[in-house]
Amino acid sequence: MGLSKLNNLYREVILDYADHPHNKGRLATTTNAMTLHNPTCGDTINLQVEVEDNKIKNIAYTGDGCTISQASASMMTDAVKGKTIEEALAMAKTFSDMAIGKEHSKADLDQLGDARILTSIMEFPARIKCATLSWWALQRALLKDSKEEENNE
Amino acid sequence: MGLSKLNNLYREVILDYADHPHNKGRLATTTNAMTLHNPTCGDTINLQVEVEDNKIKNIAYTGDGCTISQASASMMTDAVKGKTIEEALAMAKTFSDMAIGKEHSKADLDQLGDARILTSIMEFPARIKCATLSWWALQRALLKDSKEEENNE
Amino acid sequence: MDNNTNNYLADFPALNQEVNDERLVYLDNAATVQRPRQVVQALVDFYEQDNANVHRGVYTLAERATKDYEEARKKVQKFINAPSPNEIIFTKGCTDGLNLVAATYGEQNIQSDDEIVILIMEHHSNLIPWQQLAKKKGAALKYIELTPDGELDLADAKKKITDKTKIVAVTHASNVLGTVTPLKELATIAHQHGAVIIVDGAQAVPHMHVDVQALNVDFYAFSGHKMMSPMGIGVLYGKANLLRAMPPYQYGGEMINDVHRDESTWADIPFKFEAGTQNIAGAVGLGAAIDYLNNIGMDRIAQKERELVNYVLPKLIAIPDVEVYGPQSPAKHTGVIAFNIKGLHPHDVATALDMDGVAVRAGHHCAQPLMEYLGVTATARASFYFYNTKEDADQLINAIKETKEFFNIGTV
Amino acid sequence: MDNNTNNYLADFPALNQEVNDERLVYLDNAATVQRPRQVVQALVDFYEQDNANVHRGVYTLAERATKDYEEARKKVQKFINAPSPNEIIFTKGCTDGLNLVAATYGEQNIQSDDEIVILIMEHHSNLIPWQQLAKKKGAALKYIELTPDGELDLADAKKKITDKTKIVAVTHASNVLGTVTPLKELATIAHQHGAVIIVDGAQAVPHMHVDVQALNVDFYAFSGHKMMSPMGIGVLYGKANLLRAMPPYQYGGEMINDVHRDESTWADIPFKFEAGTQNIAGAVGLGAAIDYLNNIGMDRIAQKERELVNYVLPKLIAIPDVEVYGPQSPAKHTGVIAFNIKGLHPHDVATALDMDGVAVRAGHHCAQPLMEYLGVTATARASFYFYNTKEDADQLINAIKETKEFFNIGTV
Ligand SMILES: Cc1ncc(COP(=O)(O)O)c(C=O)c1O
Ligand SMILES: Cc1ncc(COP(=O)(O)O)c(C=O)c1O
Repeated sequence: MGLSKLNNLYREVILDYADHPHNKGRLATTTNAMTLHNPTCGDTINLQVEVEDNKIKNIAYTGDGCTISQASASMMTDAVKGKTIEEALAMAKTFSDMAIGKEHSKADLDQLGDARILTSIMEFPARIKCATLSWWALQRALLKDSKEEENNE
Repeated sequence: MGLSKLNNLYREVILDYADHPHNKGRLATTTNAMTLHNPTCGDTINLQVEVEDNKIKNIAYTGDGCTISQASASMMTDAVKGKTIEEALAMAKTFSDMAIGKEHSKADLDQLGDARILTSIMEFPARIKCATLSWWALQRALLKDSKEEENNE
Repeated sequence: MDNNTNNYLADFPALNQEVNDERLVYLDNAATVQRPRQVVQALVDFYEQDNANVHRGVYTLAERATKDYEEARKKVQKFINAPSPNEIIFTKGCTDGLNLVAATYGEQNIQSDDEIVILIMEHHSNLIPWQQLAKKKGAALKYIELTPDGELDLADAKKKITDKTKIVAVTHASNVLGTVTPLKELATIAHQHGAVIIVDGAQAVPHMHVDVQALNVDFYAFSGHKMMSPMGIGVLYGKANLLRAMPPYQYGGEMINDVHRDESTWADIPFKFEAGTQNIAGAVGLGAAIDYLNNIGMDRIAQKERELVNYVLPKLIAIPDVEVYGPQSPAKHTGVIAFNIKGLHPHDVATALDMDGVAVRAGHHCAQPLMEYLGVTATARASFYFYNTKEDADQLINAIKETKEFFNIGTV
Repeated sequence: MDNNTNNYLADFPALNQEVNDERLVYLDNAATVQRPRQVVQALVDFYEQDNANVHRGVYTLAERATKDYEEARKKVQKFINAPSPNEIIFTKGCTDGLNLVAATYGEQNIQSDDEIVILIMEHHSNLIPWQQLAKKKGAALKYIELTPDGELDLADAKKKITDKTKIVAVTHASNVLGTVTPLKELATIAHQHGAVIIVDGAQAVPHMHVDVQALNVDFYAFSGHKMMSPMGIGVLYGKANLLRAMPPYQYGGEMINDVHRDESTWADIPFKFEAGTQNIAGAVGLGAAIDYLNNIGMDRIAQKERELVNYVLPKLIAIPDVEVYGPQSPAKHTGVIAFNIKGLHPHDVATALDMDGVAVRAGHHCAQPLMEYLGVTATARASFYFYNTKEDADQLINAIKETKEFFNIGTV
């Protein structure tokens, strides 16, 4: 089949997000943070969140990784900015559920914004972790599950 | 084939040696001794030798084991009594070589006396250790290879 | 119910052969069992189609192998009803799993003057690790003894397990006496005293329905090769909170989170305990074995074995000069039957039975302290699996009678 | 010499398949290789004919299984020219073998202020065990660095190995850089300072003639699955006098001489280190893999791989923006080739190559300290075995070119 199937994964918007990342950098004020690491490939994401009045006022990330993980972090930060903690957690759950093959309603999906494009990752099981890493980081940052910090499969 | 093949292994003379063991007991004077143990079945042989003027003046064993190991100890002690250390070691080598399938001259075999009957053990590979245990004990007792005491495969 | 028609035999090529010109009757199932075609085929299929290393690979074959491997883990999880697949660690075998717990949990939690309690009937694999740990730490090793009938003495257990006890390590089913340990009771006693209970399930998982949650045990180890999987694969179940608190056992690929020149951090369970390339094909084969067992149903398997024991044990006990160890009542006896013939050494017995096509084991069965306790150096042992038949049992009984005759007369 | 005709391909069913509608080109041989029919058949034959537990059995099947197992040990002995079969210990794999040495020899011989010297290019399996041992004992862990060309720096080795050094642990061939370690020189230096040399041979034994006596190394570990054996089997060679002086690693069946309630004594080598039921079928399969390799001849295999590297490496280096790690000269490079495409993440590269049927690995290759040293977080890696062809190499080169185009243009 050659590389044509790649188009499904690497749509223009994804490549664009990876090339021109949104919200990449560090915040002046941080209330929640999390560093996650994918030991199988060395991808890392450092996520910083500024929560105010139960809302994500600001969010930024630094890190290093493949197109998918960078685009995903870029899209994720866009998608959750301004959301309440509960909304953001619900979105993270939708994304990671989808990544393990669960079905979701159109409404749930729409809520993800551009990030929903990355659900095409389902066709590439080995790359699912790349796409979910930033969502996991968000989840853990917001839940402050510090015991599991630095640990993931 | 049933049990008829057993006749090869358990000839009358062997059963007789096992039922009426020779040289079973303990010596008053011991110059060389060795306890060997077959960990796969729990057979044990305690061998006591009285060497005088480079000759095996007296030899006795105690221990517990199957027909083959008891008969072998019984035959071995008969065969080496009165021999020089060198002669006894040569006989032990002949026996254990044979047990691992090496060919030997008729003269070597004859020297083993009744013990040569036990070379029929070759047809029963799993039982070779039973037959050689007492010969190994003799070898080690005479060589006083105390470092390897209690150890065998 | 007709035990003479065996629907399974056709699946086991190894059982359809002759040895010493006699029909093979394989009765050494406690040592290792035979494999059905379906398990061997699963191996062949894996090697011919999906073979790759797992987890680290991005390409198609590696994805398939990873999926196969993790599905096998889930099959094991369901089979023993563990709460999560993360609590299923693939090992080399039961011995490997028990050594893992001793070297990590034991090393971390046992101090001098602590007590470790085990059974006098333990297999060396669940005995020496604790004996050596106790020795190293200056802890005490205590043995729970047997009732006159050869069963575990619960009254003694209640005396031996105290507040000083940190570990209770017990076999689920004896590989000599054919008894089953009252695990749930022991788990309750252990937990009342703040100890963990570690179970050697090598002789249980292949033969009965095991539910680690219902039993409420903390660790449970078993081997694949005794339940028809390929060799070189086993399982250690552990409660997640305990596993998470333990240090790794081996270091290497796949078990890390991050490695620098002078320090490293570890992956989450189960991977923390799976260093290096695992026996992936072995795990897949274990999954196929579980499928095979589930197809029959563990209750049906237990029932088949029960019927065989009901049939053969009384016949065996009825032979003059035959002594059977452990309970004499078939209802209390698993398919593992250790026995001796008076005046005959078990090695001679096993050689003789082999001439009649009957494969039994002779020796101490890796349970020397139990042998000492029973006052013997060795026994013969016939152990049945569901694929054995009444015909097999008859061939055993006849061969024992012939053996007695041979050694009484000195020839046949 | 015609590398396009590959006489071996027919023996490898897994290589004769398509993935993503393209011919599979399997270039992840450093992770695990494919198995020839002959090895899989040896497994099937064992399970269908001789399957039994070894050593303890008196009956015919157990004798046959024991003979099969011990013959496999002798095949390994001859293959690496060890002085005695007693020096061949069957393990679960290379990682298991290296952990065994660290936990026994290392535990016994390393004291605070001693030094352990390893290479910066070590695989985690030959790095973390020493790192953690050093940490536990208060010993120093020192790394031998690389020359600018990516080879081991012998001058640095001479500086790092001192009279305080007790252990030199080195890989024989790098699983990233494609370099071969000058083992004989290192062994001489180590021995001059009274240290032992422990070798990780995972990437060497499958590809070249290894003679442990000529190299004069003290321990040598490798995995079967990288040399076409079944998974779950590996080998640790050790000099007999060292092995005899070491305590056991795991405790259980088969490794004992005598067990009593409160103490035990151990069997002689190699059994002292083989606790519990071993992967007997795996050992038999390893024997079959050695037969297969010997049939071709290790020199011929090394030569085939050399020709492939001579062909592919210059082509790869010639692609703009492709960076190859380790030596740039094919003569100094094994069939393991790590590379990156500038501006592209290796994970994306591996996914793209997979769409063209080409299986390569992407990641840190269990060598994170080396990645740090090279200043990258990950690389792609293509690794060849003798059954690969020039056609495979061409498909790789084309796929890399296509991948570059795809990511430059953003679509194809
Ligand atoms: C150089 C090197 N050492 C050690 C290992 C570990 O081998 P295994 O995973 O088979 O234990 C590998 C393979 O992954 C390797 O490439
Ligand atoms: C009760 C019991 N525990 C442990 C073991 C050890 O199992 P493995 O040899 O497969 O590690 C066995 C089998 O030999 C056994 O019967």
